[in-house]
Amino acid sequence: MLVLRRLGQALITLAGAGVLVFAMLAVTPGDPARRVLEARGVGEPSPPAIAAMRDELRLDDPLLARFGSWAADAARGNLGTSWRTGRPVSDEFAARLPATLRLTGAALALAVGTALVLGTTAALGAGRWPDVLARGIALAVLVVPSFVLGIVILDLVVVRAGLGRVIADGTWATVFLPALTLALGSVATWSRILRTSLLEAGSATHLRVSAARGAGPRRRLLVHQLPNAAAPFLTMVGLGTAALIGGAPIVESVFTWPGIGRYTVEAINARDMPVVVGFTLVAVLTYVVAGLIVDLVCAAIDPRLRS
Amino acid sequence: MSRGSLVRRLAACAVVTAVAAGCATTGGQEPTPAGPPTLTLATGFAIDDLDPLENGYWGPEFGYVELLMRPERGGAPTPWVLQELTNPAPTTWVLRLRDRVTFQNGTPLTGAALADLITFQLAENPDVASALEGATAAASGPLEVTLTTARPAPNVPSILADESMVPVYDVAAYRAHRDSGAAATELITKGLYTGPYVVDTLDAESMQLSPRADHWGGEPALDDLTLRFVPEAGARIQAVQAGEADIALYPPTATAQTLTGRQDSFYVTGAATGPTFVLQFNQREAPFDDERVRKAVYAGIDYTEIADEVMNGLYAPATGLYVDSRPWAEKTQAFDATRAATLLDEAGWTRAGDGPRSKGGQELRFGILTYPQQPDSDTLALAVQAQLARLGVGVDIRQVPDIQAAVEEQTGWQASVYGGGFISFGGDYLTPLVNTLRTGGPNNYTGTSDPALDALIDRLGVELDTTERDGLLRRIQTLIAERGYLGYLGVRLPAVVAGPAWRGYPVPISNLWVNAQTAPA
Amino acid sequence: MTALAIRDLTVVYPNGHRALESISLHVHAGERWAVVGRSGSGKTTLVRAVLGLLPAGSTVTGSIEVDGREIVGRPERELRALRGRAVGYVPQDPFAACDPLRSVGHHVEEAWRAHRLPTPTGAVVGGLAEVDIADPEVRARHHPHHWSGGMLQRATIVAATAHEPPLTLADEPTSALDTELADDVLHTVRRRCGALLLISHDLALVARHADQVVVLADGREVDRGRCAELLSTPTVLETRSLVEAAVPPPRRVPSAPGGEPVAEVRGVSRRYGPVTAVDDVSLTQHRGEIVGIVGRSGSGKSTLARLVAGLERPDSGTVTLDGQSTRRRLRPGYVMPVFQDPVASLDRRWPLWRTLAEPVRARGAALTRDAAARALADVGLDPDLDRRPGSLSVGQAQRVAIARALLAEPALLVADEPTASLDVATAAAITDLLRGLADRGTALLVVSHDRARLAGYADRVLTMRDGRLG
Amino acid sequence: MSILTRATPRVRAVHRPLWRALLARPAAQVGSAFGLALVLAAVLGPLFLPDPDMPDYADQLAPPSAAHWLGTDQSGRDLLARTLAGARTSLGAAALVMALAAVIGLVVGTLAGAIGGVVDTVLTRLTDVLLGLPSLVLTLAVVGVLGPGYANLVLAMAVTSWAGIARLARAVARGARSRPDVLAARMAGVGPVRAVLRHVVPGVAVQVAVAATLGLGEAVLALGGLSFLGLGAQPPTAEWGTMLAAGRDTFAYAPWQLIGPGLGLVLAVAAATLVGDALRDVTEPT
Repeated sequence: MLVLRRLGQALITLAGAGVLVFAMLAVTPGDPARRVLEARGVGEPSPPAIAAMRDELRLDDPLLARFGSWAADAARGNLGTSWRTGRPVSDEFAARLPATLRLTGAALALAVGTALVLGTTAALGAGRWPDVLARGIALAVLVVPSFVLGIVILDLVVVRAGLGRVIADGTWATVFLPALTLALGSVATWSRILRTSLLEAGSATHLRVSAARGAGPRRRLLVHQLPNAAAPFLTMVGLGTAALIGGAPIVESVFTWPGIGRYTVEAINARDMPVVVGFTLVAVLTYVVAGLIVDLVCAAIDPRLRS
Repeated sequence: MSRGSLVRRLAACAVVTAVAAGCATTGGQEPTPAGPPTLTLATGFAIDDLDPLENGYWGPEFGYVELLMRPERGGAPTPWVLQELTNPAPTTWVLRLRDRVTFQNGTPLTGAALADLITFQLAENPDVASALEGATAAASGPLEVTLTTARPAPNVPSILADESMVPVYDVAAYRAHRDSGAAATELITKGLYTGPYVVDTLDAESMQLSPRADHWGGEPALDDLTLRFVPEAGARIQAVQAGEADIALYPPTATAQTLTGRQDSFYVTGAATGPTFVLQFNQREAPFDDERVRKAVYAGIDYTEIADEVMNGLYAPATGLYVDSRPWAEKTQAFDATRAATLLDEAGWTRAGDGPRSKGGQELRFGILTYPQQPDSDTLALAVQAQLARLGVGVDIRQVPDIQAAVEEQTGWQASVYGGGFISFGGDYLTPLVNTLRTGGPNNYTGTSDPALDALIDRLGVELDTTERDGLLRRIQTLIAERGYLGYLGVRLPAVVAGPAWRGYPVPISNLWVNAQTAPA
Repeated sequence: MTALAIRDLTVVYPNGHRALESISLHVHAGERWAVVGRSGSGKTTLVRAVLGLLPAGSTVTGSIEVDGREIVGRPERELRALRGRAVGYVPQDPFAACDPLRSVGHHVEEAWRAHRLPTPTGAVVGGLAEVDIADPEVRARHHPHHWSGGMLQRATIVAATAHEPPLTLADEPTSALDTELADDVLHTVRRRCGALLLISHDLALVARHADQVVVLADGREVDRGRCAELLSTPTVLETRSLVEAAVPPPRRVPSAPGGEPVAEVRGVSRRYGPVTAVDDVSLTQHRGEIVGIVGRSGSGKSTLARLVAGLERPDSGTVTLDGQSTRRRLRPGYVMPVFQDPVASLDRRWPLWRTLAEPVRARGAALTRDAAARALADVGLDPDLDRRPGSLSVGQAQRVAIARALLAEPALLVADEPTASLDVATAAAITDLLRGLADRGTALLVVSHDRARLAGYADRVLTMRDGRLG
Repeated sequence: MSILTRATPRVRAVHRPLWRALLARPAAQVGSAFGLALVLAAVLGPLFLPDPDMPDYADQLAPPSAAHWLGTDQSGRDLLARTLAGARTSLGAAALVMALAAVIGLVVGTLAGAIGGVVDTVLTRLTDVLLGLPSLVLTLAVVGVLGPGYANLVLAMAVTSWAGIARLARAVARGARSRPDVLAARMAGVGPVRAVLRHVVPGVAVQVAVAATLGLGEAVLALGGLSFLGLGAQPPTAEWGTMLAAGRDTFAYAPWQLIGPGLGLVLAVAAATLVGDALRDVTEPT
């Protein structure tokens, strides 16, 4: 029922993204075969070597067949060969993905936590100083670009104050500063969405009825207001994961975080499309999975969605 | 409890949890180890594995691989793993090995092993094959190998001193490993090399090495050697400032100025082995199909201003294709604004007052290609733009992501700044000349094709007598200057950023950062 | 003991609006009082004052004692202890009063949980059984949207009277439900409460369930007395208008169904997947005739209205208007709609003259400003043509909607619950207006759940149940 | 009416024209003040300041002084002049991106919402895919195909950022089909297209304007981010992202390099967000 329909939509979205992304791969200038050979140290690739590589990469098959085999490989997790290092992209990603997941996970937690605090403070103190203060903070963190913040944090906090490490090793011990920088980017939008939905839920009649029953403000907030306000907020969080993944390359390259974002930045400079396409697929997959999870959580919260 | 206090209580507990989480996940500073001498190097390029063919050239730089000869700043290469290198006849070279040189896996380096190594490299390494075409090597004694070249090859010593040509390794063990189809990561356990340091661990982030007590040259100076792979230059320097690394390699020239007055990091420079940034013109396209325009531009550039003003003394002024330390160096480049002006007038690019020069209604304007991988290329292009503006010559700067692909095209570019010396790491002066300026050379992007120049280069290729060689090289440099085929913008002083303990670090030539004697000053 | 003692209560809202002016009222245990008045007469403020839930910053003078304990000026903590225990509250719309995410059982348990009291075992299931809810054990776990309006209101009453509070406030407990459920719900309320204060705008309904009644107008008490007397011989003007509006006299002279047929519906059916909304309905409508269709929600009456208006095409059968079977060749504006939500039926960005001009321009004619002003005057509105719907009251907006419909010179008006969102007095005025239109020749098809009001102005009233016209 | 509706009777807000209502709000005043200051400075800047691209090697990385209010950069170029030149590049590009995105989004959204059926499903799926793809990666892919350069970057950004607006426009347009005032107009004889155009499109246009203004802030940030990664403006053009990237290596010694572009970005994003927020509050009061 609901889950199946959502799963269907998610698959269509993935397929659509696949087609879009493959089109980009197919259209990029430069001859992949020659670049892969050069990447593997072959100084002047001879025509027969190039022909062999073209065959290995199946570059000469008709477009549709190429897409079919590419999609099949991608489904099995084989993201093709990097034009820069000549090695399979999936191996490169496998080594670095945990670090990125750790970073985006920590950033997601931080962003949701901060957004909850700012959004709730703004909604509860609507119109008064908490509202202005919370929205001011949200605006301040939105306005300062993450890479400027990263540079300043790196120099002041890490080098001058001696807190944290410059060469982040991708473990939980050094995740806080990069995760904070990444999280602040989306806190503003999320706290604003939460504030609006909290205010909307706040004016709902059942809240006044529970007040008339003698319920205190904390019970009204936690038992009734927040759950009702959760759905739009969670949908935004689902959408926001794409922004987090999108922001990862910049933050990872500023904080030398050994994730796939930074690896993609290096690929960007070397115009290594398979890696970029791989990163895109990982990003879309995370976005679709996050969207599914959010839908399931919302359905769990709101029984009306289940029918 | 009113709404207001609920808000305050909620905010307070949130802040407390945030701070606690923050401290827990922000690792403290790495304690700087006092005690015995250790070295942590932050380098920009990751080493994938220890495969001698794929990544052998990193070995000599970081002390876990050695070469047969050692390149020298001014003169010819000196013996390293070899005891002696003699050239009894024009096409025969005798290589005599030091005794007691053993690979880390214990097998000794014998004459037979060396001959087998050279033959294997000639077959597998395309660079060695093209540099020593038709050469053969045979063991002529327990610790001696005779190398026979097809024709006299004066650059054999330089080739044996080049990191990408013949790194010394146990070729039998490597061939066995390769035939077994095992993964390259297992090479760590094979002990293929003879270097003073042994690679213990290697991953995408760092390489850990430890000293080899039984090295033929005696106990190495360091107790521990670590390489950390950090592509971002800024991060490497900050790692040194934060005490996480002792030396940061490949620092951008721009950062030197920012380190003045700091006590936690120093910009340490060494003597240059050769000019680094070439300004090359595409002779197939206007306006550089006209020789006078090329010579005018080379004469119109103020090399001293570039070195002292633009680069704040971190460059040495370019005087020609070689630095003075080379015995045969000729001073072929000099800033002469009037000569440049007269050359341009002769070429028909006349100028009214101090407006732009034009010919037939068309303004004299050309584009220079730069590339992000070398930030100095932008700075130099900008300086050239400003200086040529004084002569009324317009310059447009265009940054391209892949400079190699751009200059390989016959058309579509007029000029480019390109990082590349005119002498190889090993000191080989011949191959760069053949590849870059001889007709049909693989790197001859400028389209230079001059029979007189080709003849001189071919004679140089077989000239073993040094005085004769120097005379030929001088005539080649003068001819290149007269035709305006090639010119250099500046001589970048090799540099590193060192922490307080390594302030006196002697910046080596040819990137050979670590050897058995390297130790904190 | 007096359950409720209000002495000289005056309430002024933060924006300066004087909602209540020196109100006094005593309700003893077991007594049943009603407070009646138009919308804006202050009934709502009175309830909120007794519950101590007035918006922050409103000034309250006088005294309110609930079960002997003073309310006015006491700290929030004290008031919260009273709510639910000393005074019960029954809201208007049961669906809006229940948190959609929680089960009905949770809604009832809230009465105890709000005071951090343990729910006595079996209290919830027992309570629901007492108000004769079938199979309470299972139903309690369901969510509000699975319940019918009447049953849910009974559950809310159980929640309101969980602590057997000495005073119960019932705030228009039946106006959101179908009329025939009203008496049943009020019986449940009376059975479960000590003293009762019933708030309503429907005097007739209240008279059957309360002993005494107070009539409010613009925040002041204008009349008071026993229900029976007030209902039979209303002396005060306000009371008389309320009585007439509440119980419209049945239409005395049914006009003969003269004139040619405006709309003919033959054997029409409409299905939405498995559900048959309209099942083989036939109907003929003549010029100047008001046909009323009554049915509970979900009986298919709205679908029938849309079919006649041509907004939907029937699956089988024919709808012939002005002799043509399909809508396309029909003269534009032959059929015009009147909606339940008047404000939404007007474009909130357009001034009134532009909304009125739209149907005229659609016919190719032009509407002069004074023609527009006359159209507004015809429906009893002051001719301020530049106002926007945002500044109109619900009643005024409905009048503009009708004026717009008339400017298209329709032969037939199709109205779906035209008076549902209006209070009694305004509804009465609109029905008179509609009656006037019919008398001037326009046919009207009106769909509603309020049989009594429809009977007051329709020529024929048909009942629709499960898609069939009875 | 019962306790459950608003306490005070319907507020008779006299409906002021949109922009006067907008300017009455303090947030909008501050936002538009920032915006105006930036635009004026960007336009009038070159009249008073030296040529932003003229290097002065005697004066490299000079701290802020009377001659150079914001100091000079690596090549001795005046940072104030470059920041204002950067303003023209960044703001111009961001405005262009949002304008293109707004137009594409409006058309696609209204079409999907109004027509429904297969067209709606296809367009919605496409919008959903574009929303899922991080804009950085999509932009890169397009730049990879078209090649680097600011024009390609602006085109790539526009192609990837219309999804949000399309989603908004579709929601409003879809609701419109069943809106009573549209039904009344249709029954009065107004054609379907004209009915949607006159009743629905103004509403959609206002909401799209709100989204575009908010999007302007994000576009400036994204352009900065992409240039920071070396994808955007090529040297020597002055652009905030590239200037920040250049300032990164020399930050410790010459922190003032970040003031110009950093402040520029902050002011631009603040102005866009404040005005956007106020515009949204005016059009749909919560």
